[in-house]
Amino acid sequence: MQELITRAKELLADGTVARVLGWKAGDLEYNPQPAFFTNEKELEEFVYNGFCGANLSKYMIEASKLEGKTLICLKPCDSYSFQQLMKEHRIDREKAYIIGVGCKGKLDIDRIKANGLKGVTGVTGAELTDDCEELCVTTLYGDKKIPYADGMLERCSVCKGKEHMICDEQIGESKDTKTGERFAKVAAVEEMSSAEKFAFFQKELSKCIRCNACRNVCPACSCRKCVFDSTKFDSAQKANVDSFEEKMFHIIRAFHVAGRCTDCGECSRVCPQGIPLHLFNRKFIKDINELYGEYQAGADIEAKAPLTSYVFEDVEPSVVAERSKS
Amino acid sequence: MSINNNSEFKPKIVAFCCNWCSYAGADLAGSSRLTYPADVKIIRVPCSCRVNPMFILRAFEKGADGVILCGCHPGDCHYTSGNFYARRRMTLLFSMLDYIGVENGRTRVEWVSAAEGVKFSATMNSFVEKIYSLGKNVRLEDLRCKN
Amino acid sequence: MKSEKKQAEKIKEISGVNPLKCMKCGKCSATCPSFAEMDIKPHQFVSYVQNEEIEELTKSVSLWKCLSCFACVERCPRDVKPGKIIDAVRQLVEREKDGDYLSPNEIPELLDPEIPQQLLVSAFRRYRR
Amino acid sequence: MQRIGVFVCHCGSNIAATVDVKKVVEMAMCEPGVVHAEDYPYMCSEAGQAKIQAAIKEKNLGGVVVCSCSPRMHENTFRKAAEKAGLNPYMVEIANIREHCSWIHKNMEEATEKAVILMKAAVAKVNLNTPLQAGESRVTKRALVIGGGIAGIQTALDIAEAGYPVDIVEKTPSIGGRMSQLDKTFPTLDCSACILTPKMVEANAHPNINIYTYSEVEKVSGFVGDFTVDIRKKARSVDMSKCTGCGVCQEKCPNKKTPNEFNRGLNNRSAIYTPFAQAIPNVPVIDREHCTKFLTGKCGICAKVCQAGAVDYEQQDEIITEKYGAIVVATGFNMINLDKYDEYAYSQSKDVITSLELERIMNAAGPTKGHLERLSDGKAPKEMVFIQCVGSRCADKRGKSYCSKICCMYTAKHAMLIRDKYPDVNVTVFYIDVRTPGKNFDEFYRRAVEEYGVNYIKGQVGKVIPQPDGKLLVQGSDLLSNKQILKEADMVVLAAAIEPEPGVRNIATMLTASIDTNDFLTEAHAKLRPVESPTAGIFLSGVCQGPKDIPETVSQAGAAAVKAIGLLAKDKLTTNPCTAKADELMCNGCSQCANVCPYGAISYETKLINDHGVREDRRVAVVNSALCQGCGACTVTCPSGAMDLQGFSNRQILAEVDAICR
Repeated sequence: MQELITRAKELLADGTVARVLGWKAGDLEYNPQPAFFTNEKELEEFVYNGFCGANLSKYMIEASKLEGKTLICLKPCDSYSFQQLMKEHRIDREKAYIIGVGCKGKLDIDRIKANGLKGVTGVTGAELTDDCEELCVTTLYGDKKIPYADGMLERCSVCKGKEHMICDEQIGESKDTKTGERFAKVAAVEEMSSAEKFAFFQKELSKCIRCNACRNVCPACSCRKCVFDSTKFDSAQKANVDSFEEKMFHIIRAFHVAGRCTDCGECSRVCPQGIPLHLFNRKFIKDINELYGEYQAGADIEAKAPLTSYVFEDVEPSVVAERSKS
Repeated sequence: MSINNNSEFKPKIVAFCCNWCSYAGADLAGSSRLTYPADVKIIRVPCSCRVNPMFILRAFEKGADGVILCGCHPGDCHYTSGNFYARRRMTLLFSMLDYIGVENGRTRVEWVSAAEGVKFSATMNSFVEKIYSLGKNVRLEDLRCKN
Repeated sequence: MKSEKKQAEKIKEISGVNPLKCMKCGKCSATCPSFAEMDIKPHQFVSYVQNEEIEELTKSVSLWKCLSCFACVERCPRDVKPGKIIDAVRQLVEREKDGDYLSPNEIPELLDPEIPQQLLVSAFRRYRR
Repeated sequence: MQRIGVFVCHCGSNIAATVDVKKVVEMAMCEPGVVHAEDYPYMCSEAGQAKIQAAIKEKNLGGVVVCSCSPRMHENTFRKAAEKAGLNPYMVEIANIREHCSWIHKNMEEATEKAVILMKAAVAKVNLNTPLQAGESRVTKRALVIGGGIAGIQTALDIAEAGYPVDIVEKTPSIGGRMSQLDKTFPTLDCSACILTPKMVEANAHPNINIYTYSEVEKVSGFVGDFTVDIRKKARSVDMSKCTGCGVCQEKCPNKKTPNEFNRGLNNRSAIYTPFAQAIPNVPVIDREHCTKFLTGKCGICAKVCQAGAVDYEQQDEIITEKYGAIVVATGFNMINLDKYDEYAYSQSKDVITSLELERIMNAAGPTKGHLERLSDGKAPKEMVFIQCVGSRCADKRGKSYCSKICCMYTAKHAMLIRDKYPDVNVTVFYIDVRTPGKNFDEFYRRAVEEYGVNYIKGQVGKVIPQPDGKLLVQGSDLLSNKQILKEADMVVLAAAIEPEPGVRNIATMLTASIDTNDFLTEAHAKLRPVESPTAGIFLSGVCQGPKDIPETVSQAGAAAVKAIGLLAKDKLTTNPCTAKADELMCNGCSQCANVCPYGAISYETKLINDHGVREDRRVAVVNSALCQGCGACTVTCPSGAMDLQGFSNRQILAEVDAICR
């Protein structure tokens, strides 16, 4: 972390960048938040540790409009989102100085607590300089050690790899933390009967309070004005008039980001109700991979997106019924 | 109270038809007097690619029991490529609807040319039959009424 | 007369043939190896069923002259399948003979040189699946 | 909310017999916004239109809904009527209660209920309509004719005579098409070449006609009035400007083993060749697949003997890009492949031939120099059998469901010509029906029977069995005498079904012109617009639209030319105002819409946008309304809904959905 701060100070001092986009401590130790830093003094608040899951790419949209360059810290998985936004002309590459920061997996306080821990007051072992093999959790009832992997975000267990897709320089080591199969849960839902699927999603989605956190954090959901806030589809409302609408909201949100979603997992990370929203996005990614060929949004800026291209031999929509029969 | 419970199921079916092929195919079915149930109501769109998933979900939200999209055969699109995009979009959307537990028989895409009045009528007959066999769109209706 | 109508329906049902599809080209008769021995020719069978004149058909010797070679079925340009009609009439006649019905497994034991060969052939065709 | 008028048409009894029109009127009055509703027996009539116009003026209507036939029939009629009354024509919507309702439903209650719902949907839509202004686009005053047979030649000549430049693209090395392969033509027995060649020469010499032979259309973009076409001029390997057409190269070419396509493969030709003597242009082509020089690198004799120095082995394919206002398709036909009809022994015996092969045999320039002889042993036949409807009128997958139309007449012609030239040859025709509608056609067929003694037998042939002695045993039936017939023949001629030239599928795709299940191009209206494709600016000439004989083809070719001339005569076309439009305030500038636009109509500009007081430079999509054709692909790709389609806006379609599901 110190190396990162030192480098940021250097770049600010020599005028390469006008500001730094990073993280600072939040209200709780394990809840750092994205922040802009414009001088050395502000940078004292800069943090980067295992809890810095937030993907900063989306902030670059606003930063692109500001005078001068912005130093942006991107983890390997964030760099996909950054490239995808570049592809969509939403951010200006020239306005960014990218430091690819190391990542050994990011933590989720709820996952840590799920190890049977109550009254958590602090967590150590999550600094970038650490091996990130083991966490020491201090609680009101004493300290406890748990494997690092047991406290990781779901998305880190299906890590896309330790390579940055784009950066100007790299600071810190990264680690591929993949332990699970990315589409395992999607496949499990697909295996369910129609009624079971319905029950599963009804249960999950009934928790939705339409706080829009998923939409606000999503780098792909970056429309100036969301359709759900506009009069174009008579769909502007905050609270759901009827419970069909939350289904509609999440399906349409997933559809709008289909082929553009990099599977960064921010939606699930920020959902206050713990809805596994990534299951929608991943379903589309899985279908796209199976039906139209492997595609990773943000990996290749030149690649044709699956929903804005086609081949004559594409499968017919009836494939849906055929697959669910088999 | 329960008198209406025995009333016959009258499905609401929305058919989006592209102006150049399927709408003309439906016209041909009409001028050839090829019948299909009156439950089907057609909405004219310029091309199958004009159909936004929002329209389909909105139909279900408002109580439709089935939604069918008809366009030109792949390769014959009046706008060259519209139906290719529609094909990918609808495949993904239908897959998603199936994934969240909406019976996949309630959505369908068929390619009907301007010369295929017979196919149009046959398609509508078979789709309506399917909707009758699935019955009322209870899953979505349950949600609608819950408030 | 009414029963003939019923019989015609039955023949259509058994054979799966729609006689209205016939365009009266006569290719069935042209192709028939037993043509000479038949009193009612294959193409006429279609017309008889269409006109519901089943009585004459049931008495026709053609029923027992048809080899069930199905050349007519194979070559019919309109997919009418006259051979299947003949087969259906034959079944109709057999069924009305107060028939005991046989399962295919019983046939080998009951084989008798007196049984018309055509009947066996058509029975085998029907039961082969 | 608009002030809306609803007009319900009885269409005589077409609608009124199944739909309670009074009930529709009554229900219309209950709809929000509807201030006027009435019914009338024929809304499309002068009087009906006058009623609409009167109501627009008297009730100050802002929107009109006509419940009538398909908008494809009368949308324009009613729009024009409304315009005359001072209403923007795009404030008119049609509820299709005839084709989509009264004609398909029998139960009055059910049909009325549906008609009311369709009316409600149209009212809901028109409530959200906005006045639109049609734009204008330029017309390129040049026509393209695809196919250089009699249909293409005639169309090109007619367009050229009207003063417009025309290009003909022909796939083979010469224009002339199928007609050039025919010997004589019915019903007057003119020599085909004698009447075709002058037309070919005229087309070649016409200052307004430019002919691309040995060329194919490769790419088509644009739209009515402004098509851009890429034409691939295949390498001829002979310089057209130098060749004198002396023919020495063909004589000297040592490789003469290539099947001669013009003679249906009945004899061979050289690798450098002109298809036939009267070919236009009279410039040979090197068939690179069969030329020794191209296959092995050794030879080069043609270049050595060519005194003009025209042979050029290095010649490359050339792509010519040209703009056209109208395109006429005249791609013609071919005979079906007879492999699946093995009962007629076509592949087993050289003496079982198709009618087109007989044309070549009868022709003086053909493989037998015009002598009727068996191809197996060169002997003169004594017994000839003609079999009709081979592959035509077939319900099974082997053949075609349609009647090929020309076979009855050409078979009568063949029979007559043979009996005339070789009175000792017996001719038997096995037929299912003899179809001879046409001027002097039945008389022609009767002459074949009565004057020339051709033996017509009603009954299809079941089988042709080649005999060891070379004879052909024909097994047929005579349905009238109820006999099976076994006939020994020396030659059997099959009237094989005709089918559209296989390349037409590809061309139709490029032109976005629709084709039917048999690959014939679909006309815009089966009765009233038979030479136009539903795709604007595309016209149909000849057999590509359906089976036709020569007189019909020529008259349709003229009709297609007139339609094309009618288009080319206009300086400007009014364009469809239902184009896409981006809301600058909402546009993300993400480029997704441009990626799906088939017309390249969307570009991006950086504009100073005032978004509720925030002024900033933004990259926003801009639609070129002259290029946009209004498909709406962009509207669905746009995640924010910034892109919308005028006339079919998101809110309009949702309003229809809501009305239907209400």
